[in-house]
Amino acid sequence: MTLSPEEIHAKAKAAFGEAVGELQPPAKDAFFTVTPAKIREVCAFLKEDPSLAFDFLEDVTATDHHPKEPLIRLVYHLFSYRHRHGIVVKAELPRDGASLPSLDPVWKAANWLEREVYDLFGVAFEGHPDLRRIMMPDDWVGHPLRKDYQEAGGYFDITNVRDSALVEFRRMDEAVRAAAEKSAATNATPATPATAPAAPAPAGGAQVH
Amino acid sequence: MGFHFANVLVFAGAAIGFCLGNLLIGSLLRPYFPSHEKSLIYECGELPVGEAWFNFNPRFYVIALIFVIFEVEIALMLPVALVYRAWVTGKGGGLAFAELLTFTIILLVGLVWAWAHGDLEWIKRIAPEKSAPATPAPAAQG
Amino acid sequence: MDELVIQKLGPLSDEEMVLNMGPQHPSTHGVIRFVVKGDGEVIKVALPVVGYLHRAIEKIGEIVTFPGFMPYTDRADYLAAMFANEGYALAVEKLMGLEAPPRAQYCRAISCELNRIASHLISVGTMGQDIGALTPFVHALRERETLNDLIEELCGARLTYHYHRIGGVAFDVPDGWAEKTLRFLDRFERILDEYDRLLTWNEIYVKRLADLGVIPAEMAIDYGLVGPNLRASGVDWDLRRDLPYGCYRDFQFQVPVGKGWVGKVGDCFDRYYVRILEMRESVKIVRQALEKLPAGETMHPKIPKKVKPPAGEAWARVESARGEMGYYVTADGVSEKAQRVRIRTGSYLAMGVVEPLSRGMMIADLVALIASLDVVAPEIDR
Amino acid sequence: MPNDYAHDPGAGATVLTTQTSIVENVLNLARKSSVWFLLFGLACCGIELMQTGGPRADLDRFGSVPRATPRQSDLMIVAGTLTYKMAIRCRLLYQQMPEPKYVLSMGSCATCGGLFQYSYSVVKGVDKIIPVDVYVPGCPPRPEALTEGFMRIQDLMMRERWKAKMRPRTEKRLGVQYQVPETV
Amino acid sequence: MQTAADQLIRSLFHQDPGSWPWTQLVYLAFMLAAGMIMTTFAAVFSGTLSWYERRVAARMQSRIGPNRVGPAGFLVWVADALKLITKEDVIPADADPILFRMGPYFVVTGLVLTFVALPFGDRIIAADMNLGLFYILSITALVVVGIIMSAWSSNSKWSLIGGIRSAAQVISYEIPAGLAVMVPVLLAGSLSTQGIIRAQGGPAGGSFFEIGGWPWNWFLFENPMAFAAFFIFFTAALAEGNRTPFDLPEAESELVAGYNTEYSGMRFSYFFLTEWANVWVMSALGTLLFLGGWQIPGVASEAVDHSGWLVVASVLVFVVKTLALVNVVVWLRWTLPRIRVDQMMILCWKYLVPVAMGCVLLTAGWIWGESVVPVSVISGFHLAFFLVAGIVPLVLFVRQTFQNLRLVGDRVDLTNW
Repeated sequence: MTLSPEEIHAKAKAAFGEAVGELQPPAKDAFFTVTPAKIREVCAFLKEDPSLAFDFLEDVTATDHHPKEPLIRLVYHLFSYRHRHGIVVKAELPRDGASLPSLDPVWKAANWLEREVYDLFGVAFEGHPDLRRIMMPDDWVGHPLRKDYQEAGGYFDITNVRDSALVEFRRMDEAVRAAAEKSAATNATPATPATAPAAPAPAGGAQVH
Repeated sequence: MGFHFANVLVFAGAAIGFCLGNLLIGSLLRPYFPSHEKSLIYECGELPVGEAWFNFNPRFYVIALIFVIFEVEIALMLPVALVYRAWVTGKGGGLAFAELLTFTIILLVGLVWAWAHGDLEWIKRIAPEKSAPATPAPAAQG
Repeated sequence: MDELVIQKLGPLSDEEMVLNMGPQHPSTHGVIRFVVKGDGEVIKVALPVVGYLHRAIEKIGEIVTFPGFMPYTDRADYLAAMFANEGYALAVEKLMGLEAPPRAQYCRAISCELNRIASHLISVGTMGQDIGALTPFVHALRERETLNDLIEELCGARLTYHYHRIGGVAFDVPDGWAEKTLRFLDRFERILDEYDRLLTWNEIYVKRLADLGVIPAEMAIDYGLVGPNLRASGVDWDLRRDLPYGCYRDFQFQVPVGKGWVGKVGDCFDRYYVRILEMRESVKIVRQALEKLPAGETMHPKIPKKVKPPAGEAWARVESARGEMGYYVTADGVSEKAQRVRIRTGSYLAMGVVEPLSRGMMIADLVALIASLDVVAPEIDR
Repeated sequence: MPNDYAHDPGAGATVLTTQTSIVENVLNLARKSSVWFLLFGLACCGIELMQTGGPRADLDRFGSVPRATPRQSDLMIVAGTLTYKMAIRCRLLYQQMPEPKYVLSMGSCATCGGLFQYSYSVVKGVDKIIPVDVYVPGCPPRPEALTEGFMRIQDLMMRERWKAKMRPRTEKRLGVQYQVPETV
Repeated sequence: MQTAADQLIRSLFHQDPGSWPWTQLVYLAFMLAAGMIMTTFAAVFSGTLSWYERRVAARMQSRIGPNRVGPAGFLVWVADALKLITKEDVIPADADPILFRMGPYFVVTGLVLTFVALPFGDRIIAADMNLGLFYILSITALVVVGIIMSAWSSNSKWSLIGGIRSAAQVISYEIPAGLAVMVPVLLAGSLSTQGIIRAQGGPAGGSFFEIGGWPWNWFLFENPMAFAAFFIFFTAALAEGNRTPFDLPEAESELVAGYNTEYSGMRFSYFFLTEWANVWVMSALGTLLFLGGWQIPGVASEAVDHSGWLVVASVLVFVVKTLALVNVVVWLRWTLPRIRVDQMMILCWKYLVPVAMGCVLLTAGWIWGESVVPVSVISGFHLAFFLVAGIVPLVLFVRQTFQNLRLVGDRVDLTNW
């Protein structure tokens, strides 16, 4: 039987009391907040209780609220195929040293979803079987989806700077001229300097229009 | 006879000459810019982990042994096959057929034995690795 | 570089080897890498390594404006860009509290279903190619060309459509387009029959795929599989029918569910054949939609130049070609930019199922398994 | 000065000329008519690359077939967005290709980062890591555009001196050594 | 060829080849010429076939295929060869340098050596060995040795897996191939390739429809066991030639490029050459063993021996039959999926080997039985069996083809070829 968010929240509240916060905006995607330390118990209850039966963990993600409040909110979207109802569960964590229990024992889907949150937000999941970076290379510094993430200047010897094409082309012309002058000086033949700068490798960088 | 098998040698020479000649012509024409990265083993853009020269699984040897047995059988049966029609027309048909039959049946029994013994199974499905006891799955309610 | 994955494989015995399959490999479907620990051809375990196409689309969602993010959703799933468009449009519309006009919804459904056919064509074609049949793939490309022409006439692009906009669709259906589409659909149904004759019921093909990579229904749900992969496991669930969005409640169509046609329910063949059947259903839907196409506007009249939804967060999902695609968009009501855009994709979680399934498979089986899951790299990495 | 090949036309090719001898013509013609490209689709452009090999555009007409291993490829079509994580692999693949080799940068992402140039994980153009011969713009380029770019590669092949191919390739980084094309 | 050389010595130098001291030199020159012709033939044929296969595949896939170089793109293989010659030759540092270089030589040598005993027509054969078939069966193993050598020496895991697959596949399919070959040997009572072809010519002195290479004289329609043996042989030959559906050693979608992953330039082209020329070898073997070889319908083989024009005709007949089989091989390659390695082994050991053994035994029994039945009954049976096993499937096939075309709503379109 499909339950409304209010009924779902009431059941969770009855089972866990203080650990489960109030139901917020009752109109749109309704969510309630759970104490981070209790998240696994609450979620296991939501999955196991036959009238709730949230068998499908749709999504785990996080939001960073950096300049306004020093919080990272974990967002769990749950759904029940059996009863066709959904709920959003949130957990608030401090930005520094964010950590909470992993949901991997409850839903296997949490494994990869939590790895992504760990990689991009730097939230540690206790009891996660395989907590490695997933999107970024292992030696990447920082967690890119945090609001205060500062890009490094590149990766190994690859810069992340690209000059304007005009600047580069001007530099190329300079180089062509310099090379022509150099070859004119060494060869001292009158034929080369006049023709050399004329064609800066026309087919070489040919763009297709 | 000598002519026939001299042919084999000469053909082999021609084949090797063909390969060598093309490579020699190529060596005059082709560029050669060695570099460290170029001489690395290709593995889909990754650096290979370990060598490819590891121990083969013993099942290869079993297949090879079965092969040898049957190949020898073919080698022994071909001369019989060659003269079989002559035997039959020479009124020795029944005997020749019986000989062929006996020989093959012995081998068939061998094949059946290898079959029953499971040696013909190319890949014996390996059992999934048991999860290490050091990390027991916590609260596996799902 | 990332060596942690090699460490995770643990020590190797004499007969074992570590094999990198990907990121450049003909059958990993984009830049995905599998680190295979195997004994000869038999795989002990295959660990997927992803992220080679992580283009930071979610971060860009926080940098650009709401309508400005729409082209990026195209790139989040280039094979089924219409669904990515639609999901984002639905999420922002939900935030703004409005709904696209009926004609726009029909245009959305038509374009999405055509796109589903195009996407599934690539899926079944590459499946054939990975099994070694090279011709069906090119036949799929041939049909896709016609389909691309149709979609191009509709929205001006072949691959990255940017057709669905917040509040409607960009262009109305051009004149004479419906007839062309119907002609194509007639031909396409016959081509699907030929597909069955050429590939589906080929003895070798069936033997290669039957009972391979079986995903039971509980496992599929537990691992968060969606779409055709979920339905192939016998779970009768389709957002279009069960939680209809847009105009889908106006159409009559079946939801194909894996029946174990040649083996167990949820094997690779089921995942393949469910897609073939879904293409047939899509043909039906497009026919009905073209028939019922209502008159009216294709864009909501109240969409402002600067989209600035009220504060809040919305979760919208569509039944994409790769299953449920969810968008989680939050707005603070002040800025024209989203605070957070999250794309929940089917391929990402489908990759999670490879590791448990790969144990005891052979390399050729792994190739078939990946193909049957129909993963596409940008949907995994975003 | 950035240590890369950006905006360096001809960086991938050796010295070009407008005059070739008959033997060079034959060799160049052969090379042009048998361009085997590395099967290497990175992102969206990879699909258009497949379509280009498909029935309508059909790269096989030019005698061009995909090869799965870099050892047998002449042309690397970098089709799609190159991330930092992939860039290292891409460079290794390029380095493992035997000479003579060519690179076609397909799509805006491969050319300069394109739509994704403000993202933290995308290389701003494949010419930051390997020299590129032909850039094909588009997001993604249509098969017709790719075919055109492919024919530009063929033009480039027709204008090569065999001797220049035999010489070890110089480090052609802009401003360090840029060779003037030999003109008539 | 020896007789031709002897004749030349007699007519040109007016010497007796038995006693003339330079005979051996003339022989050597002849052999060398034959060797070079055969090597060139292998190279040219494989090139042509590569072009042909690309064109056919393109038509099957609604494409055009190579059409830029030469007429209808025919010279594309020359371009490929020239390009590969001028391509850099990479030898990985971790590879075994000697074996890595030797592999291609073995492969090409193994291929060219099969041409020693492979006929092209009546008396058009390098050396008509009395052990010809046995020789061909054994010498093809050199190709496998070369493949394993190059696979192992590459030190690449993709190559190695390809090599292992190749080894397992080729040695396994050697057994059914050998057993299937035994059926024509039993029927012909000869191991010489020419002898086997001559045995498929109908009774000497018969009427027009009894002598020569009529289909009902072929070993294919000799008896049901021979019919089965042909398909066993063809399957095994496909496997030994690494052709689809048995192209596991170089399965592109699984093993990148299989055993030749690390090879570039000219060395790679040798594998390329061998693979395609092997198609000729397997098709020619199928032709000579089961399809009547060069026998011209209605002409006794003795008549062919005495006429130059008939020899040319016999070559044509042989080539046409072989190319028909080549066509089938190409057609299979672009239609069928690839089977898996364990299925490949199961197919070989559990199906083909026992059936082939049964074929051999039953054929032996059949021959025994034939010796007691009147000749007219036998030839009548041949005709009837030809109708049942040859004509009926052909008619069904054509019908099915047209039915499929009608279902798709397409037409046969041979324009723009």
